[in-house]
Amino acid sequence: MNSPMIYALLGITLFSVGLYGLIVREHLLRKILALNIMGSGIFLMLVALGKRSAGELPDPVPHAMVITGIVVAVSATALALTLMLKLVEASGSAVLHDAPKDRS
Amino acid sequence: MEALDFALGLFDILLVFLVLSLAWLVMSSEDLFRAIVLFVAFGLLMALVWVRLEAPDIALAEAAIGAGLTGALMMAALDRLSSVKPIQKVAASAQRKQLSLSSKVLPLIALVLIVLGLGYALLSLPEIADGLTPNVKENMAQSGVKNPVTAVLLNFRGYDTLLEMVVLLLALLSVWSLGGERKLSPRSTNPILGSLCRVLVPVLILVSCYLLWVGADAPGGAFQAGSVLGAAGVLLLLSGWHVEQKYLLWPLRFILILGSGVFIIMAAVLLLIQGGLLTYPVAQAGWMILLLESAATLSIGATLAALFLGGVPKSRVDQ
Amino acid sequence: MGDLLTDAHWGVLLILLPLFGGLCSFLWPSAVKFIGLATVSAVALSVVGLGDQLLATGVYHHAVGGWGAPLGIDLYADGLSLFMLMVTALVGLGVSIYALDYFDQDEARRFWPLWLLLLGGLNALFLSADIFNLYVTLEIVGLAGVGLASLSGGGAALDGAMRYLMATLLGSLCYLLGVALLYHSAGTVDIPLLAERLESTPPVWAALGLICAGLALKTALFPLHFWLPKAHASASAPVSALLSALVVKASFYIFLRLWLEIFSVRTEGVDDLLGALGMAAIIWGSLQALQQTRLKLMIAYSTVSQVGYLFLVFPLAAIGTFSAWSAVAYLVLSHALAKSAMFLVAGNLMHFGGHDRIADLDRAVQRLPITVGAFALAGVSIMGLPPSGGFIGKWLLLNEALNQGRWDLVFVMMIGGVLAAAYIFKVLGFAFTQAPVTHEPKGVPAVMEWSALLLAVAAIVVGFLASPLMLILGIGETVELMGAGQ
Amino acid sequence: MNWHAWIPLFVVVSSLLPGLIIFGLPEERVGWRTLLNLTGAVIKLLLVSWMIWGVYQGDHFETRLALLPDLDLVLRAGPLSLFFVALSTILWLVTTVYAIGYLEGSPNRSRFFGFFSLCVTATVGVALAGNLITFLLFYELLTLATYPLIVHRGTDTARRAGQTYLRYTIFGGALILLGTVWLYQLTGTLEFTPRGFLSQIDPQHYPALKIIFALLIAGLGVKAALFPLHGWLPQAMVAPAPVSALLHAVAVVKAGAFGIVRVIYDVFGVEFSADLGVTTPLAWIAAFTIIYGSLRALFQDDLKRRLAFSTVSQVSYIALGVAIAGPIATIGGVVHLVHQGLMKITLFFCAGNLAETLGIHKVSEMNGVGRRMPWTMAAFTIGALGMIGAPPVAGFISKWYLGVGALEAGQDWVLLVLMGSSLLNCAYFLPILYSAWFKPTPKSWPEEHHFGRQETAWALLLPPLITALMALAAGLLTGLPFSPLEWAKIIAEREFYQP
Repeated sequence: MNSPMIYALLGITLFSVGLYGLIVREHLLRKILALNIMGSGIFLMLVALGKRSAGELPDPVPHAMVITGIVVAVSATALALTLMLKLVEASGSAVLHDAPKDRS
Repeated sequence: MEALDFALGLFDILLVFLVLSLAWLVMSSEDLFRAIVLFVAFGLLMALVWVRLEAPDIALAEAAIGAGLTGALMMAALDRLSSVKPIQKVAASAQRKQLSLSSKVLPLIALVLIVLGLGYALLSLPEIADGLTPNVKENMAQSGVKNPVTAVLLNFRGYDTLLEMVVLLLALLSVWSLGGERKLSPRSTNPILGSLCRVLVPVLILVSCYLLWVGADAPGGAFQAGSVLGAAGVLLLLSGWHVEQKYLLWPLRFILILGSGVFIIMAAVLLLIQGGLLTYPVAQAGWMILLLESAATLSIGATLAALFLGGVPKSRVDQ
Repeated sequence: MGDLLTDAHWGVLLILLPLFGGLCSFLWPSAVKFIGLATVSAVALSVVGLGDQLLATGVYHHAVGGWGAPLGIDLYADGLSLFMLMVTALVGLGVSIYALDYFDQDEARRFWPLWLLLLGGLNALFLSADIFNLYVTLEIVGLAGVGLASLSGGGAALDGAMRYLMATLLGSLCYLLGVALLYHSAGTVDIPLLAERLESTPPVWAALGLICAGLALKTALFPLHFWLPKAHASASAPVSALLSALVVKASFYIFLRLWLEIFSVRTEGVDDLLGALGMAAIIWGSLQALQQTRLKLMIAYSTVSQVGYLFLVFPLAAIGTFSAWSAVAYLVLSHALAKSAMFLVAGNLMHFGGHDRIADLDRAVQRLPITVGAFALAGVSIMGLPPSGGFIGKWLLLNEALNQGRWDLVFVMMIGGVLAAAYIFKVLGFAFTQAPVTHEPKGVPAVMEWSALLLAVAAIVVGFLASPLMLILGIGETVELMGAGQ
Repeated sequence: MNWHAWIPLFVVVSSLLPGLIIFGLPEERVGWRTLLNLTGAVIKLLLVSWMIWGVYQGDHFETRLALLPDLDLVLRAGPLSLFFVALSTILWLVTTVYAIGYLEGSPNRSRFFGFFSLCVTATVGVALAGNLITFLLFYELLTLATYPLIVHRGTDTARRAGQTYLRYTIFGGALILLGTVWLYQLTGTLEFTPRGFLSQIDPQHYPALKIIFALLIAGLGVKAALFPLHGWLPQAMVAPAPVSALLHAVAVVKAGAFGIVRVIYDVFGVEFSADLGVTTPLAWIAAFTIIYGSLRALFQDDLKRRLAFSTVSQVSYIALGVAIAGPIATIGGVVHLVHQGLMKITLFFCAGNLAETLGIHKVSEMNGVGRRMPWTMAAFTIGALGMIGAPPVAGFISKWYLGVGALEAGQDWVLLVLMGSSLLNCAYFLPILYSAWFKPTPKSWPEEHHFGRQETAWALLLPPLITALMALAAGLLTGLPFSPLEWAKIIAEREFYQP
């Protein structure tokens, strides 16, 4: 096993750990962290596998994809955090409840 | 040479182990503050990983955004969270106790299965694959820049980048739509922050300009430059930067849409002249890309700083 | 002049126009309504232009930047894309007119930029032939959707928007991971090239699973629908209409497109799984809708069940023909029109009575006849009764199911229709009766009543336009070829 | 321009258009509404007369519009369709007049008359449908158009009656849809053809065809109120009287019965269905429904409910006549389509008059009412006698042909059913007639209104008189060229003898 593959495997493991956190942890801030970790995992896999090329340079296309991906991730995170704060202001809880409250 | 390879391999394994444990700790630690600190550390290590993967462009972006800005956003959110609702931590831990064993174990099994399945899928990929490297190489001469990543970002897949700029703007629009107005914080009384700002902000702006300029030939470019600019903006906001209300209306909005606006206009103009969306004339590609990148840098920087503020900015001086 | 019209880059215009309009409306908040309506109308005209062009020349193909796949991104429009663009323009126009009177000035300033950018994202999505580009457009659509869903503020809307954001981000990430796997399997993200190069290998299967799961989550396929009812029910009426009618369909379109072009020949078993989930969605969604006491929640659950119908096509299409695919396109169209009309109606009723409790509609049929009429007409299409677009879609689908002896699908479709009638007439029945507690109703602006009615009437009228619409759908023969190629 | 290709469409549009305009009319524009209604009805009557004359001379009227690439919407005027169209057109005109009088001064009349027109549009569409999918389309439209009429009063009882009505009809519609799609799968066509289009089909499909037949008949049986699918009909009595009249005599129940005739004649073909062995069970069910409906009617004190169960019983004569599968019985069944319509609408008009004028809703309140409202009760008597089957009212003709036809087809048991049913009819109608004419008048009526010198308003009195006279004429003038009986003979001929 070469090092790109190790990092690619790390990538999918991060994805899964994030997914696990997203499902199991209830606090919204934690869920947002989980989504970020999942994203990092995917980026890692995308780039690491691009390093399999025979030439001396890694594939630049995944790099470009990941750079834009990181910027999108931070903007989505900012939106999620703002939404969370507003939700906490309105409902007093940073946890999504399953039992629907009657908000008439 | 072999010793170096061995050392690097060892380093790789250590790094993988560290990144993984940090990610796990971010998810499992009880304290949210701790989790965020660990997440910032995770981001920094990720930057190292990118270096190891010969992706300096990403490493720059990750260091500025993944570790810096995201961390700052999270910290600020946590801060506001506790000021809004101090009891919520209790509520969260009470919730946690109700989690039965099966609701924790089942996802864990699923996690292992996903890792195994995806791992198997990855390992059955061919050992060597060129991806699009040859295509990029072949067309670099016509791209107008020398850095292949910039060529992909702004030329070969420039249309993606146009849309990504829109995503960035959309996130801000949504935040503004949600957050209402937010006054700029009063001038910081913290002398260290103030002096840090006075030194750091000009440096950051310089770095940003450098990254923007060098992006054509070497690692760097609009996204990295914009992130650094955004970081400077965040610092200014923290230290209580005073901006007059009149600059916060039209001029700010103008800067915010500058990146996507110039992109769209450029696309339309090129469509008319060249008959294709974002089809640059080879001779002019260089400066056109620089123009796009400059506009994008300003917008990204302004947007990131505005996202950090979390609402429509309003001057703290009441008119 | 004629050449100019057929040679114009309508497809590119469809993407740039709304994006530009969105930026303008952000820059000049005082003119949002004018900019918004002008942009949406221009987009509708461009769709007509594109349609004219496609009918004359077949498919539209544009290599962005002049590079062409695999290095560059290709834009591509065939009958299916045109069909979706048309649906978007129609619903968009109706909802835009409604929104003119629905929002006050402050809300309008926030609504229009988001909606125009969403429109741009949707158009870009339907025109893309590149799976990574599709990811970016999905992000536009998702974030704009979340922004819109939280527009009305208040605990319920924020709660719904939060669920929606989590679901849509998770869905995007799964999709992106699938894209990454496909890229590294085939060295391209261009759909036609992928179709040539992909083989049945473990990574491709993993990618198929991830992409399907991600898109199913975004499309709210049972049991991944959990986020939808709250998000769609608590948003403001025009937003609910857009989310239910268009945004959900966008991810379904990608599903359909990838299935048609990439995955269809490699999917024994997956199609049956999708069909089974679709059936479960129909039954579960309808039963839930029947139990709701709130109109908007009922309509949202109805979306869950209607999405189920869309997925019935996958088991049928395995040996299917043109008619299976046109059935699903028809269902998408008529559901989009009918469901947007229903949400607008719900908006009118809330405006009118200040609540959406079904049992207290309080003689709405006397006092808001146009609104209730719109609900009834939209309901006809949702139930799949003739004459309506919904009926045509259901007829085609039933035909195909019987043709292949899929009695399970036939059975579920029949049950679904009866259940839909039950929940829709529950509402209509209470619209005739007097509520125990009456109060002073508020007048509803005529524009809001009529735009809802127009959309509902459109859902009926498309029931008579099957022949021309199928002609459009057949452009490029993507759909037909896939049917014949099996 | 080829007029023949458009007239069937115009017939449908002639009530659709006024209906749609009426929806938009403000409540107080009574004059305009009346004008639109009557103009539409008269134009429709003229167009239908034109078609009848044309078809009599062998002309061909057909409108064909593409619905799906390989499936058309077809409106075609044949003898059977015209038979039903003529009935609904004439009775619509009469009922409209009646409804104008009945609803005078009550709220939401624009809505009422709008849906009233839609209802007739759907009925005419059902009658003219040239293939099964067109039939289905208008059949469902009829369900939708009648629902608002049933819940028109907006009370909770009305709403529940509406729900019950829908529960039955939507379910029935689903069955027909399933049968239609399945049939289309097997044959690739849905075009109504005299003597059916299935006789050439591969025998391996016979079991499937039996199920399809059951699906279609069950779906149609809901509206035709075949036992055990009749439950909605008595409940739907909460609707205003003109609606009940329309439901029972013209629109809903008749559409179901007409559909049964259509399916047996023009989809399966009488001979083929007899060969398939599906008509005998239908005949048994129809016979059972006849007896069952009469028995239930016997125990109703509410006048409209008694009439409703009477409808359950009477409409099954049509199904019975067709299911006996002989030419003469067929004449009896088909002609009853019109005869029952004329008689039953008279009875409902009269019941409405009693309720409006004197507040009478129950049979037990009808003592001596014949002296207070002689004209109304005269019409009622003609209708009731017709139902019993007493000559010379039209009902006698139906029963005569049914009986003779049954004997001819060797189904003697039908005679017992007819006799039993007639006896039961006597048992629930004659006491009404007796108490109305011969029992003393009570001191006061439950809720009396006065309308000048007449016993009730003109608009309420004329319609029952006209329909009663028509019922009499249909029984007396059977030999005239355009009498219902003659027309039914043409239909039967077309079905039974090769041209």
